[in-house]
Amino acid sequence: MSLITPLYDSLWNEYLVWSLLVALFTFGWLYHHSFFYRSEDGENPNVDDLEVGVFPVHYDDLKLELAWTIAPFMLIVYLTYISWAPLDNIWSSPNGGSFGDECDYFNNESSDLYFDDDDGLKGAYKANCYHTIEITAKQWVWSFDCGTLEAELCESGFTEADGRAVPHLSLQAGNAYLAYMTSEDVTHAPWFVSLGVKEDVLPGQTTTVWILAEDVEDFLLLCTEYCGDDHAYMMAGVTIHS
Amino acid sequence: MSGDYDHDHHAPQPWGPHDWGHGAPHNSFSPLFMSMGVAIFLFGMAEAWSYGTYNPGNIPMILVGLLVVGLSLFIWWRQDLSFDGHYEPIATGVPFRGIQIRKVGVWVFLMSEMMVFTSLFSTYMRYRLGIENCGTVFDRGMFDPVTNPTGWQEGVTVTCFEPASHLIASSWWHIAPGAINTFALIISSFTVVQALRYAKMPGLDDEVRRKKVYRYLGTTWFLAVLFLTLKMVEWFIGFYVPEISAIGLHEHDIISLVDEGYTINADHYQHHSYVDEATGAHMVADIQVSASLFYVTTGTHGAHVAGGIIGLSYMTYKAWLGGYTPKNAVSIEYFGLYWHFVDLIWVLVFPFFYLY
Amino acid sequence: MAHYKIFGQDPYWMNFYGLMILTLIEVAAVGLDLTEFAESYGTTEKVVTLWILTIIAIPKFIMIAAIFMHLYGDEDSGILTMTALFPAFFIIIMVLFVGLTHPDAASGLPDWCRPGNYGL
Amino acid sequence: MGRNMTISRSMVALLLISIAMVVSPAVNSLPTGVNYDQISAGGCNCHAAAPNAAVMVTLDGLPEEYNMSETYQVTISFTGGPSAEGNANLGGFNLWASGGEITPLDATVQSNGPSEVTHTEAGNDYTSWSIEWIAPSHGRDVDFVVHVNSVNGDGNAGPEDQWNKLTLKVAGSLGPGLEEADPYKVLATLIIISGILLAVTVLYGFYRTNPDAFDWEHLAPWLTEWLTSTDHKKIGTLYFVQGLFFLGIGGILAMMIRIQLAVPGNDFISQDQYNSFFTLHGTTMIFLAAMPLINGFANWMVPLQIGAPDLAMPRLNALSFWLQPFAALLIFTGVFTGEGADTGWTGYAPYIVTEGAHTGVTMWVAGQIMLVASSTLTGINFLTTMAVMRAEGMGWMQMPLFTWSILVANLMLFLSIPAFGVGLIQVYLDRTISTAFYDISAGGDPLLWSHLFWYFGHPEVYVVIVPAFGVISEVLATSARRSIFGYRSMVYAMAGIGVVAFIVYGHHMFTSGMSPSLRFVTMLTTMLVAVPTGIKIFNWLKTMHGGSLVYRTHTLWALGFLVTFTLGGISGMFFPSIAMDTHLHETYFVVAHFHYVLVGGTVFGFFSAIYYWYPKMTGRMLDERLGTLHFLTAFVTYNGIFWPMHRLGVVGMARRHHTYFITTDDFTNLPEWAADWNLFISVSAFLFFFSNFIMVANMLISLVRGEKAPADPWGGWSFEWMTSSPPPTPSFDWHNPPVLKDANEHIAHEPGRLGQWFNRLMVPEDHEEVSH
Repeated sequence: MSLITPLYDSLWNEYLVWSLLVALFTFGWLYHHSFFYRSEDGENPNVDDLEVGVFPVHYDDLKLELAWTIAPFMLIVYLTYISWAPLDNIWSSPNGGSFGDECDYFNNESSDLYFDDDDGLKGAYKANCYHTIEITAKQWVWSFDCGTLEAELCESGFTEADGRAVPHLSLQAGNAYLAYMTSEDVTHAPWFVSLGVKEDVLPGQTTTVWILAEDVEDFLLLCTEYCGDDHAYMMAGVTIHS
Repeated sequence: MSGDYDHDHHAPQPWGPHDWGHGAPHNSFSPLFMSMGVAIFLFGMAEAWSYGTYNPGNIPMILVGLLVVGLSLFIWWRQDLSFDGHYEPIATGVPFRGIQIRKVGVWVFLMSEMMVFTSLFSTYMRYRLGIENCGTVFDRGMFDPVTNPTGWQEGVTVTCFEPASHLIASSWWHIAPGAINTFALIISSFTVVQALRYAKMPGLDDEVRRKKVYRYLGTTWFLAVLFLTLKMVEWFIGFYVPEISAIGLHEHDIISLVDEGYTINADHYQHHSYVDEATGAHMVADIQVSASLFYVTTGTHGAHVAGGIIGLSYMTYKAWLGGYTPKNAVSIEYFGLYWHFVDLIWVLVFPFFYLY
Repeated sequence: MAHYKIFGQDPYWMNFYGLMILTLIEVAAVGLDLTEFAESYGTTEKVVTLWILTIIAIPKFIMIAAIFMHLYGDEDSGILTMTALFPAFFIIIMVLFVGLTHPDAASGLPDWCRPGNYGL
Repeated sequence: MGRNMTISRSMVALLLISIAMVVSPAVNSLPTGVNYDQISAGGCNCHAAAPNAAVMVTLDGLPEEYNMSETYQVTISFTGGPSAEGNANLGGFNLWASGGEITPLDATVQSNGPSEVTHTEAGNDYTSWSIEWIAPSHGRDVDFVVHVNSVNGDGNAGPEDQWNKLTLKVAGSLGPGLEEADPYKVLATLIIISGILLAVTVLYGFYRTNPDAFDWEHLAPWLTEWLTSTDHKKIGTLYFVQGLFFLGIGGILAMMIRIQLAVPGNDFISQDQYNSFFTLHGTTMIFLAAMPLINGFANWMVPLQIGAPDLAMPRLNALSFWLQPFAALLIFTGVFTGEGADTGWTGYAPYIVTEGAHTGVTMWVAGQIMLVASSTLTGINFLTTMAVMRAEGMGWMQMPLFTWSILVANLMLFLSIPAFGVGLIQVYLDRTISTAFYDISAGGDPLLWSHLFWYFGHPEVYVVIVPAFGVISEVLATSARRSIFGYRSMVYAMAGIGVVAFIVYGHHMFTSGMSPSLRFVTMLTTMLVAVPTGIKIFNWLKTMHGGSLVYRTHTLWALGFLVTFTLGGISGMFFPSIAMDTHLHETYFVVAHFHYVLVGGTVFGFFSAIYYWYPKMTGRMLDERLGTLHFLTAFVTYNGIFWPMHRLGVVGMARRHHTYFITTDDFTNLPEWAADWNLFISVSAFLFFFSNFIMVANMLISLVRGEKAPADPWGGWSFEWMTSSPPPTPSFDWHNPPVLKDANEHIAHEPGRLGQWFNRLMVPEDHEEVSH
C-alpha cells in the first residue's frame, strides 16, 4: 500500500530511515551527556577555569570537527543523489522525455503508464505516450478542458463534495496526462493530493504538471497557493477510474 | 587609555565629556517624532490615492506627516548645531582602528544603498529582457506584401516594453535636461570635495574658510536644486525653444514626457514613429510597466537627491554661521560620501534609462 | 584627504576635468550618428553606443570612488575599499537570480540538470 | 452599557463558543441536502451567485412569541424561480435555528444535527416541507435562517438556478440572549486589554522604582526619559517589552486560528477573517515579536559583551526602535476597520495588488516599509558598533558567540532587506498611484515579487534563528562550566550559514513556475545548509562532554532547544528534495517544520536568554521553581501542537485553509483521525499559550521580590558579567575601559596569512593624527 505514489514513498522511506538514525545518534548523545555530566549537588567545579574578562582556553579537536563536517556532507551528497533521480519523472520534457510523445489520437494509441521498480535508483514511471489536458483557474473555481480526448480518457463536469458543487475531473487509470495550466486572475496551485504533485498556476503564463494516473482512486484536488477569501473552498473532485 | 579628551585623539570616547548622571548622551524626542511623522505620511499617502483614484481630502494628512518629520529634523539639527568636532568618535576595534566611527557607519549605510539600487536594476533587467521591445513588435507587425499582408490595424493594443530612451534619445532637446543633469551632478560632486578641502585646510583664516566652505556648499545646493528642476521640466513641464535663425533654430515647444503620453497609466500609448506607412494605422501599446520602471527608478534616485538637498540646506546654513572647522569638517566628508554615491548611481541610471 | 598629485597637479581638479571630458564623450556618442561606423563593423548603432557607454561608465565609476570618495591614497583606503566591495557577492547573486532568470515550464529544465545525463 | 459590560459579555461569549466548539460533533457533508455551515457564509452560491427576489420563501406555523418547550409544526415553502411542474426536481432548503430542536416529520426532510434540517434526495421533488420545532427552555429570542433554492431540474447546480434566504426572529419571553461576539471585536478588545495591562505594568514599574514619588511631577520626567532615551539598555528594555507584548498578540491570533481549526467545517470565524488572522499572525510573530526580542537582547548585551559604553550611534538606535510601534499601528490599522491584510506574510503578487485583497493591505505594506527602514538602521548601527568598538584585546576571534551571531544576523538582514523594501515600495505604489509593476495585463511578472521577497525572506528566517544559536552557545558553555567546543568552527559555521542563506531562497519556489535551472541549483545549495547546522549541533553536544552541567532553567531551555531544533532541522531535510517538496509544499508539514525551528529554535532560545540574562538586566534573580514549571508545561504542550502537524501535512492537510475536509463517501481527503488530532492540537495550543504566562508572572514577581543578583550569577566569562547587575550608565568607565585577556596567550600569537594580509589593509597603529 502506497502512501502517495511509489515514487514519493521510496524517497520518503529512505529519508525517514536516515532521519531516525540521525535523531537516535543525536538524542542518544544528548541524553547520555545531559545526565552523565550533570553536576552533583553542591559540587560545581569550574572545568575550564572560566574567568570574567578572560577569553577561555580553546577547547577543540580538529579531527572531530572535520569528522562532523565531512560525515553530514557525505550524507547529504547521498541524499541529493537519490532525490535527483525522480526529476526526470516530475519534470519530464513534453516530447521525447520519460513519457514519449503525445498519444496519436486517431490511431487510438494507448498510454500504458506503469511504475518500473527496477529503473534507476528508486524506480520510475514509464509510459508509451501521454495525453494533454488544460486546466484554467480563477477565483475560486477550477475548470478542466479535456480537448478532443474521449470521455473514457478524460471527462470534466460538476460533482458535489462537502455539501458544495465543485468541478470534477475524471481520468482513466494507466494513463499519463500532461496538464497545461494558466490562471485568469491571481496565482493558484492545484494539488493532486493522492498523486503528490502540485505546480503554481500563474496569470499571463503557462505552466505544466504531469498527472500520472496509475491507480484507481478518487480524491479532492485542493488549491495550495493562497488566492483570497474562498481559497479553502477552491477544490475539485478527481476520479481515476479503471 | 586615560586622559583628557582634548589631548588624546585615540581615546575611545565617542560622546566626549558627558555627565552620565543625567542619562545617556543625545537624549532626544527627534526619533519619536520622526517615526510618528513617517507613519502619518505613509498613512496619508495610502488614503489619498487608491489605485490611481485621488482623494484630495487626505492631503492635509500628508502635510502633517511631513511637518512632523520636519519638526524632528529641526530638533535633531538644533542639537547638532553646536557640535564642534572636539570629540569625533574614533574606532578602537581592528581592522578599523583609528578611523572615525561615523565614517565607517556611512560606508555601511552605502552598502545597503547598493542593495537598494541593485534590486531596482534587477527589476529593470527582468522586465527589459522579459517583455518584448516595442520597436521589435512594431517591425514584426509592419505591412509586408508577402509575409504580413494585413499590417498594423487601428485599434489593436499590444503589450510591449518601451524604453524612455526611445523618446529621449530621439531629439537633442529631449536629452538636454538629462545631459545637463549629468554635468550638474559631477560638478556638485567636485564642489563638495572642494568644500571639504577648505574646511579641513590647516592654517586658513577663519573668515576665508567660512566663505569658501559656504560658497562651495551653496553651489552644491544650487546644482542639486537645478537637477530636480530639470527633472520636473523633463517629466511634467517641457520647455520653449525660441527662434534663433543664426544657428538654425525654429520656434517650437519641447513636450514633457508625460505630455508625450509616456505615463504609468499609458495603456493606449501611441508614438509618431510607430505608424504603419502602408495602412496608416498606429501601433497602440500598453507600456505601463516600462513607464513605471522609468519613473520609479529615476524617481528613487531623485528622492536621494531631494534628501541630499535637505541635508545640504542645513549644512550650508551651518557653514554660513562658520560652523565648520578642521576638527568637525568630517561631517562634510560623510555627506560627501553619500553625495558621490548618488552621483555614481546616476552614472549607471543615465546610460541605462536615458540613452539605451 | 589626498596626499598625492595627478600629473603634478591637484588631484580633485584633474579628476574633475577627466570626468567632464568622459561625460562629453558619452553625450557625443549618443548624439552623433554612428551608423556608418557601426556598419563597417557589421553591427548596429545601438550596440556601438551601448559599448561606448559601458566602457566609459567604468572609469567614471572608479574615478569618483577612488578620488572623490577617498578610496585611494588615504591611510584608511584599504579597509574602506574592502568594506565597499563587501556586497559584491550579494549583488552578483541578486542580478543572476532575480534579474536574469526567467520563468519557464518545468520541461525547460536543461539537460545538465537532468539525472538521466549522469546515468542516475 | 459600560465597556466593562461589553468586555465581560464578549469574554463569556468567547468562552461559550470555545466550549460549544469542543463538545459539538464534527459536521460532515451529506450526500444530498445543504449544510448551513457553508451556506451561512456565501449562500447557495452553487445555485447562482446572489440571492434572487423572484424566489419567495415562507415559513408558516411559528408564533410571535413562543412558549418554553412547546412543540410547533412548521412548514417551509417557496414559489417562483425556475422550478416548475414537470421538472425532474423542484428545489431544496436548509433551515437553521439558533435554539430549540428541529425534527423532520417525513422522508423528504433529514436532520443535520439538533438545530438544522435540510431536504433529502426524495425531498428534492417538493416545493414545501414540514418539520417540528420544540422550542427551547431558556426563553431567549430565537433566530431562524432558511435558505431555499429553486432549480430547473437539469440535475446540475448552476447559475440558471435561483435561491433566496429568509431570516426570522421568534421572540422569547425573556428577550434577547447573549449576542455572539464578533471576532474582530474580540480581537480588538483583547488588544486593548493587553494595552491597558501594559500601561498598568508600566505604571507599576514606575511605582516600584520609588514608591514615595508616585505623582505626575515625577512621572512626567520618568516617562520623558523613556521616550527620549538613547541609552542602549533602556532601548533594549523597550524592544524587549514590545517583543513580549506582540508575542502575546500573535499568540491570541494563533488561538483564534486554532479555535477555528479545532473541528472540521467550523464557522467560528469567516474565511476572510481567518485569512487576515493568519497573515497578521505571521507578520506579528516575525517582525513585531521575534525581531524585537532579538534586538532587545542585542541592544542590551552586545555593547556589554564587547566592552563598549554604548552603541556607535545611540540616537539612530532610538529611531530604529520608535519606527517599530508606529509600524505596528499601521500594520494593525486594517483589523480595526474590519479589512485586515489577508495576503499571507509572503504577500504573493498579483493577489497583493488586486482590488480583491482587503484594503488593509496598503497599510500593512506601509507598516512593513517602516520596519524595513528600522531594520536597515539597526543593521548600520550594530555592524558599525561591532566592527569598531571592541575593547582592547578583543579581536574578531575573541568576540563572544552571541555577539558573533548578532553580527552575522545583522549582516544578512541588512544586505537582504533592501530587496524586500524595493518590492514593498513597488506594491505600495501599485496600490496607491497605480504603477504597473505587478499588473499582469500590462506584462507584469508575478514571480518578480516572489524573487524579491524570498531573496529577503530566506535570510530573514536565518536572521531570527542565528541569534538563538548565539544564546545557546553562551548558555550551554556556561552551564557546563566549559569553554564552547570548537569556537572557531562555530564562527565559521555561522558565517557559512550567512552566506549560504542568499543562494538557497529558491527552495521556497520549487513549485512556482520559476526558472527550472534555478530550482535545480537551489536544490543542491539547500542541501548544503545541513552541514554548518550539523557542525553547530555536534559542537554543542561535545561542549557538555567532560563538563559539569548545572541544571538551571536556562539550561533546561537550552537542552529543550537542542531537541526541538534538531527535530526541526531533520524535517527541514525533506524539503530540498524536489520530488518530496512537490507533495509537501504548502502543507502542514511545512507549518510543523518552521514552527519547530522558529518556536522550538528562536523562541526557546530566547526564553533561555530571558532566564540567563534577566538577573543582569534587572538585578533580581528569577524564581527557579516557576521557571522549571514553565519549561515542563511549555515544552510538552509545544510538542503536542506541532508534532502531529507533520502527519497531518503528509496525509493532505493544506496550510492557509480556513477549514479542512474529512473523507466522505464522495472523495478521499483527510482520514477521520485528522479531526481528532486537530482538536488535540487546539487544546495543546491553549495550554502552551497559557503556560507562557507563568514566565510573565515569574518576571513580574521576581522584579519585586526576587533575590538580589550578584554580578556574575552563573559564572560566565564575557564582559557583561564584569559590570554590576543591573549595569551602570555608561556601562563601562571611559577612563578605565575593560581589556580582554586571553587564556590562550601561551599559544603563539602570530597572525596567519589571511591575518597578515588583513593587517596590511589597516591603518598603522603608530600613525598620529589619522586624517586631517
